[in-house]
Amino acid sequence: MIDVTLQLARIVQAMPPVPASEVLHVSGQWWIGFILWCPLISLVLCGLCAACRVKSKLPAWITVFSLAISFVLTLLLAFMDTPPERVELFKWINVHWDGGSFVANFAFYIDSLTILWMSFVTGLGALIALYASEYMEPDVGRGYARFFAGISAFLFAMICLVMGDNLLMLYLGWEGVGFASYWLIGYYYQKPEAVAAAKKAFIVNRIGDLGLALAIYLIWSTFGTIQYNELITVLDAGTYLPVYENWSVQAIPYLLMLAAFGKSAQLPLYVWLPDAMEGPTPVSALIHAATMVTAGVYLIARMYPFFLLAPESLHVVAWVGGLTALLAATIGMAQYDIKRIFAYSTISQLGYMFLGLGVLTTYGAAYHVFTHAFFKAVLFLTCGAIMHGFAGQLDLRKISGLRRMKGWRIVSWTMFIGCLCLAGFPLTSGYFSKDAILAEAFVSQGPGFEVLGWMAIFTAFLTAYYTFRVWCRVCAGEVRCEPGDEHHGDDHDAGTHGGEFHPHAPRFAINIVLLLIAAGALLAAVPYFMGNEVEHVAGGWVADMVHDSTAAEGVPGHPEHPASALHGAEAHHGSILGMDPHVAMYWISACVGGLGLLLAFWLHLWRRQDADRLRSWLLSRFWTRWLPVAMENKWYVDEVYHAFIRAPLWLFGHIFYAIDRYIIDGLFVDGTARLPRLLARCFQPLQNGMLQSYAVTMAGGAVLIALLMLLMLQFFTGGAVS
Amino acid sequence: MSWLLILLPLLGSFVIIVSPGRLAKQLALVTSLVVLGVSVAAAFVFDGWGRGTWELTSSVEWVKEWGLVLQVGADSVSLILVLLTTFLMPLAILGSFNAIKSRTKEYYGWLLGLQAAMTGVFLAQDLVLFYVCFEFTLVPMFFIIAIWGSKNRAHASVKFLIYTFTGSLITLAGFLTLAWSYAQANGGDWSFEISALTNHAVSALSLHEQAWLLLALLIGFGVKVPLFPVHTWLPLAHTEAPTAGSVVLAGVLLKLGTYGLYRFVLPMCPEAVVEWAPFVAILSIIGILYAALICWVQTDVKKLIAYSSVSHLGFCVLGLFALNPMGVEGSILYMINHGLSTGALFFLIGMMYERYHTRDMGELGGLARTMPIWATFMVFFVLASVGLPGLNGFVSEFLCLIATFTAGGSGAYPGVLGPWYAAIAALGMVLAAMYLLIMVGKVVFGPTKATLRHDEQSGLPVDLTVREITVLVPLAVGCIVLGIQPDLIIDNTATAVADTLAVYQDIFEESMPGAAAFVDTSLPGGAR
Amino acid sequence: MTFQIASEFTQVSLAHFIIFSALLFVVGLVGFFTRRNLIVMFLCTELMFQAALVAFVAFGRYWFNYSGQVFVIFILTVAAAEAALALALVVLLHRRRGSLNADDWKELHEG
Amino acid sequence: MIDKLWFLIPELILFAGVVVVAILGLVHSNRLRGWVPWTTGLFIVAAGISVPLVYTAEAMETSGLLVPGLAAPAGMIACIVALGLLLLSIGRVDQRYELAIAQGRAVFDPIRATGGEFHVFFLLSLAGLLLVSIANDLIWLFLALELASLPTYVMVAMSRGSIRAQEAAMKYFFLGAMSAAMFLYGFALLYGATGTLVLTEIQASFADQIARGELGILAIVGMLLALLGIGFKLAAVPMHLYAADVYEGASVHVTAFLGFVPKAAGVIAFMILLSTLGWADGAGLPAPILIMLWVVSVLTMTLGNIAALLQKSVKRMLACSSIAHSGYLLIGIIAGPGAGFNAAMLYLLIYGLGNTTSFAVLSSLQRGGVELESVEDLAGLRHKHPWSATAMAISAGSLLGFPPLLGFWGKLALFIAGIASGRLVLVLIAAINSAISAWYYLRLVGLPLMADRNERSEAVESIHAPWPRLVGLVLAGMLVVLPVILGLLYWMTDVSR
Repeated sequence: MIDVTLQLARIVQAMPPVPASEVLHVSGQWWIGFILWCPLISLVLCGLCAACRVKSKLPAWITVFSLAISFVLTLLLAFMDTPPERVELFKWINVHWDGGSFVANFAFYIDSLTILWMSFVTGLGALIALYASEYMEPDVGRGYARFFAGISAFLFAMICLVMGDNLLMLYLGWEGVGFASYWLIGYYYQKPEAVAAAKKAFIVNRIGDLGLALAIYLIWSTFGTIQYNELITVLDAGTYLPVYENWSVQAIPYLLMLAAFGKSAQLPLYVWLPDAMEGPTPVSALIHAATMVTAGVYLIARMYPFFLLAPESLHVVAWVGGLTALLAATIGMAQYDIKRIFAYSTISQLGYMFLGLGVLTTYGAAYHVFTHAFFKAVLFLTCGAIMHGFAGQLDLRKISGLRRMKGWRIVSWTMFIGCLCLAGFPLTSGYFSKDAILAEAFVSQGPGFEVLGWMAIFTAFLTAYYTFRVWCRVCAGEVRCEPGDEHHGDDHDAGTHGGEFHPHAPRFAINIVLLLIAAGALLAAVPYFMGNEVEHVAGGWVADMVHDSTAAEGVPGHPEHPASALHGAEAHHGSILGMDPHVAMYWISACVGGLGLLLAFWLHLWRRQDADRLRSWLLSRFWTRWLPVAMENKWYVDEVYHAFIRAPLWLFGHIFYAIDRYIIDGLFVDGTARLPRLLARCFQPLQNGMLQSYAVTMAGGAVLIALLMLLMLQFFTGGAVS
Repeated sequence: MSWLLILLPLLGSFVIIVSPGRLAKQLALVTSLVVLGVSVAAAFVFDGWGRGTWELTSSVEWVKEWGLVLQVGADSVSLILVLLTTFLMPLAILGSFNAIKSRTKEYYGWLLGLQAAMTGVFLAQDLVLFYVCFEFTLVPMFFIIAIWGSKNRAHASVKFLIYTFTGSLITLAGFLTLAWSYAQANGGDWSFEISALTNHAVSALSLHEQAWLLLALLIGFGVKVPLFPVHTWLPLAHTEAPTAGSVVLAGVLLKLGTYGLYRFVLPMCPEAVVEWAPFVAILSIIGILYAALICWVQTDVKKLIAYSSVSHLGFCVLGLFALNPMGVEGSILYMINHGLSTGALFFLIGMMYERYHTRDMGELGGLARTMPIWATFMVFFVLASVGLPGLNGFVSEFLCLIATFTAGGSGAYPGVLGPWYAAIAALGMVLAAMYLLIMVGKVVFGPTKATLRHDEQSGLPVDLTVREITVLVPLAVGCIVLGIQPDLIIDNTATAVADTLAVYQDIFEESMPGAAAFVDTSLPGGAR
Repeated sequence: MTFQIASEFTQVSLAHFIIFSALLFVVGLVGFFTRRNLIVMFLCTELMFQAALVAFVAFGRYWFNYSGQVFVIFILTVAAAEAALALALVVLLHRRRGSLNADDWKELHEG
Repeated sequence: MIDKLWFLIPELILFAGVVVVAILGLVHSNRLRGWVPWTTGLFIVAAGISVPLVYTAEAMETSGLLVPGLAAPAGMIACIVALGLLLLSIGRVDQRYELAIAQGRAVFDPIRATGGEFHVFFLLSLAGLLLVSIANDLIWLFLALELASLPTYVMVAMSRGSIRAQEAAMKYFFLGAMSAAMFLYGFALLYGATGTLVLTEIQASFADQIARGELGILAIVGMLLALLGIGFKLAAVPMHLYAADVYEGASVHVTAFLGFVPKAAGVIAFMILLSTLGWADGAGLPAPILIMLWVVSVLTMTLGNIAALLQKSVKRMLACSSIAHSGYLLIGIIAGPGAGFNAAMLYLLIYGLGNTTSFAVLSSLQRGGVELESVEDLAGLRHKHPWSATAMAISAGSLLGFPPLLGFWGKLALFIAGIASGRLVLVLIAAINSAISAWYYLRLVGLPLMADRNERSEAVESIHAPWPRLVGLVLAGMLVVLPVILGLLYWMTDVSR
């Protein structure tokens, strides 16, 4: 219990907060707004195209063009290298009253973290839109414009999320991307699975949004503002008052966590992401792999100071991340649908990122977000190309030897690059970014962090295995394929020309995008070696970017990094097997990755029958039978949710409806309404038509009234007549 | 001008009754457009924007012995609600052009009569005039449901009328008791002027008396809102009412209840409100969750939307009883927003019903394919209703909830609710997404049902006509504009709301000294 | 008081008259309830009127003014008018149904 | 004494009318006989005009009446409503016989014709009502009440040839006689308690007794008996049992009359009698009487309303509704002189207009030459008679007290008066009763305006004479428009003037 008066005295004495204008220069760079407006304009134009039933690729070009402009502007912003900056666009919600106000304007808050995120969001957005211009070709004139409108809407929302100046802008983007995701997952709206998946995504995300909303309420109650710059000022000055006893500050990180776990598909809210693969593949690549799902990481990075107020919350983040990574990897191992495997892999990699956040390396998490965006995009896009070419076939048992087919070389080799990165093959981008996280798990002190570290290493092994399981099955081996039975587009019959199936290989747009992004995936290792303008901080350009932002305290080596604060700036190194974790980790993860890769090559390329044999061996043992079954059935998490959340609520719905109809309406309302009638029936026999009966009743009634009068008189006046 | 707003629709209604039937709809549309014009003009000459004053006032002496003076006038809040009414009415009329084929004269006559009554409620400055208009709204609605409704219309209309009539009679008794108390204090001079009675109620009534007054008012307005557990007339009435009836019912009539809470309950019995706000809040929260879960298991689309109104209005009441400016502003916004988005949803369902003659989700499906324009609007308004940021529903819901959350009582933001109220109510957000998206998934998306036949006799094309689009576009524009510029309403009503809440500041300051001062000095939010 | 001459032992006071009139009223009332013949029933109402009449006379004597007696004259007149009406009605009813039993007339009823 | 006679001018006009009409009704010429209702109307108008001229405020001040303000409003209300009642009976009185004569199927026989007599009794009863309002002693009050009710017995008996009318008359008469004996006995006890018959002196005596704190049991019992007996005229519980049967049995134009004139006489008699006992020097009613009235009021409105819910016959339904309205009227009476009596008088007028409207509509319709019986007969009335259907709906709305119709303002006045006299619970019960009454009044709104026609109602047609229909429409119009001049109505019915 905080002594309120003391607190008040402290607050009154505290320095008034520094006006915002002194910390941040509110510049009027007129073109900054266009980063946001471009997708919006594109959205409107695509909408118009849809309304006018444009039968050309116009919407795609509009989108690609406008996203490209956004990207260029973002780069411009990055090169200007400005200090944190606020750009106000227009007023949104302002409630002022005597003694306070609630302000949330449409404004940008631009620091290096923003730019880091914006760079890959807009860049990949433009590229994937280009890819989709070809991928969605069969739908020209039908859903084409709708699709690109969705992409534009997504980018608009994502930019709001990343660039927003306050938590409400973030919330706008947060729900906006959720909606865009709903829109695009449900793109094939005639497919019940797609509709269900879209719905599930939106609803599960809403649960996360609930956490964000509550966090915003709590932050505003405690700090009196939701603008980042002011929040940081108040936080630094320590002039906030935990309104609700002392739990308000402690609760903020947990609520934010709920939001982040929803959006970034972590335990226990990850279930929507695999289903979201019902959407067109470019959507999976852009939204459900590269950008949107990293919003949770962004949120925690952005609000890192709040997590540091309650450091235990970070331990939770770490554990949830680690467990999710492991769980998703085990499920991914046992799936046959390529896209699903990559979906689980995304969940798993996101788990790494949260692990990174939890073990106090925002830089590691951010770097992994950055690299993951590229290589996972590549993987999904190659998936898309396969799907596009094989009429929706995604079962890795049904396609083989892709790299030897005509026109599929670029696809299979870019996929190989993506797989290498994902598996953390030495010297690829994924290798460095994963190391930054894994090593820090051994450095940071926390409950069971070492176990967590080893778990993550084991997960890395699984990752390498399932990644190359896909590649070996699909791209290598004998040449064989069966077309899928699904058609994309509304209901056109692409690919099946008169019974004989010809896979159609990707053309220019898809190939060029694949090459560009694959190059990006490889080059994403470069920032690790460049930059480092800041002292004490290793990790290159990304570390610099994070260091200049609100998440700076999570960068190892930062003077206010909790570990540094504890042990001094230099002495934050822990150890793994008696070595410096960062050094050791290079070797360990290289070995582990290599092992996984070899296992995959063995089971799925060289001796494919061994894989089946292993499976049937596992199935035949009573003690191990559950393992493959459970893994293939995704550990029955969906079923558990259905049984423990959805079904009870549904039941409650029915019970309440019954209560509403029969008890509240039937018994109380209609029953009350029936009372007068019932009463009337009691009195009706008096009206029997007999003259003398009336006379008796009248006289009797008179006597009754007289008696009643006496009784009431007794009651009211105690019997005194007058 | 205020009188013009009330009397013009009445005049129009009269003209329609005496003119030939085939002109009825055109006449009605023209009248409502003229009224819209007048209301817009009124908004321009209105001087009370951003100030708490009553403008456009005018009064007519009536019965001196009872102190009956017919007084009208508008402050910013009422004028905004009047604008909502005049804005929705042409759309409601335009939306019924095809649906109403029998007894058109009476139909449009009643609609305009309804408009007059609703406008009267918002403009009344005199309790008796308020009550008369408040009650009279029931009559046109009763006829509209009973004559042009669907199968179970007789039961629905009678239930609607008697339920709300009963509630408001008790409110009337409360009003009269208050007026009597005023008369006693003023040497037997009766007055029904709202401001005079409000001042009297605040200054002269004891906590006990205020509590009784609160109860009386709450019964009448609570039925109208409708608050759980007196909501059961609403789903029935909505389901049976013709489209325009549902639109006006959801759009404006329910707002009479919340307006009543805002105009009478909050200012008249502040001490009792402070005492009982948690109770009302709990009722609203139960309503939010309970109705949302019921929505989930509905098969009739219209009934679903009807129950969703119960759920949504719960937020509105919650905001009011947060007793701080954010909540009340949020609540006022909610009144408007719910009118726009739910009104539009009822329009959309009506348009679909005219074509397919079913509202059963089991029979509908995949309408996005056959009616893409309709489907687009449907999804849009569902999102507005769900509270997607950027659209209107979000702002109001957010403000109501954050206000409830912060109204915790210890320290900076005084109030009697608190985080738990908001946290539980916020579950309604999740549930809203659930039931609305399930509905959309079943009706708009999915495979097109082969059994679904478009009725050729309806005289309507498969997708929406220009007329129908004309009905929906203004609503959609409204949703977007209020979604990104809620300040249009917030700024303009801020002072009026502050005046209403001033009395609470005193109460809280008494019970929690030093509470408000804290915000001024220390927080950036308080610094401006 | 003039009544005191009746007997030395039986002092007839106001109370006696009131009780008598009340009894008369009750007798009329009970007769009205129990007798089925319309004419007898009418006579019973007349009995009730006479009860009031007795009371008026007694009270007039008690208060020593003539108001009560004046009222009695009017009561007699009204009773006569009622009797005329009653007889006309009885004749009419008897013509319609050939019976004067009150229980025969119960066409108008409910329940 | 001269003053008193001067006061009788309105009644004398009515008595003159009685003579003229009685003679006119026996004339062989069909055309002259056709003038009977109009002549009656003329005398009613004349009486109505004379009322405000005779009962001026100055004249009343010196009148020595107990409640001097009652006469003018009562007279005006009575004459206005009576005019409506008269007009709605045109074409109904002696309907078949007059039709047969007009068609040449019968010749005029003064013995068989009852048209003249109906109007004679109409005027006599009306005169009785007017006399009640200027009663200054108990004899007068008794005679006036009898004058108001005796003619109605005859009117019921001869209203139509049906055996049901005679049964109704029988019940009405016998129970009426019993109630008359009851209040007469009550009067006797009041005389016994005070020693005088003059109302002002009775009041003085009671005031004296109350001041000395020795208000005897005699006074209370007397007042109780008197009120219960007069309650018969009001159809107040428990003296209400006759109402439904009699209203159903009598012909519709007589029912309409029964619904207003005896009730008005009863209300006014209540006011006068109660003024002797209560409200002197700012005090209220003695507790026993107050309690008794309170109980009677609650029971009357409640039993009336719930009984109406079950009715299938229109007239029975309206009978029950009129019982309920007596209960509402008692609120005003309980509230006492000033606001309460004013409200009761205003309500009397408004109820009279509303009730007359609905009976006028019923009177204008027939089915196979017989008046309407079942509520269902009104179903789909709008198809053939849209305006009558509307008038019916408006009258039902007004009786229900739905704003902005006239009925609402009457109820508002009563509620205000009730609350101002501290009877909040009573007002709440009345409010709930209003809500209950909505069930059956809505049937009168819904059936004519919304329901489809059924087999029975297809045969419904309007009667030959246009006047009942016209009265219905005009009165319905008034129910809508009169709230505009509510102030004038209020002034007109102001008792405390």
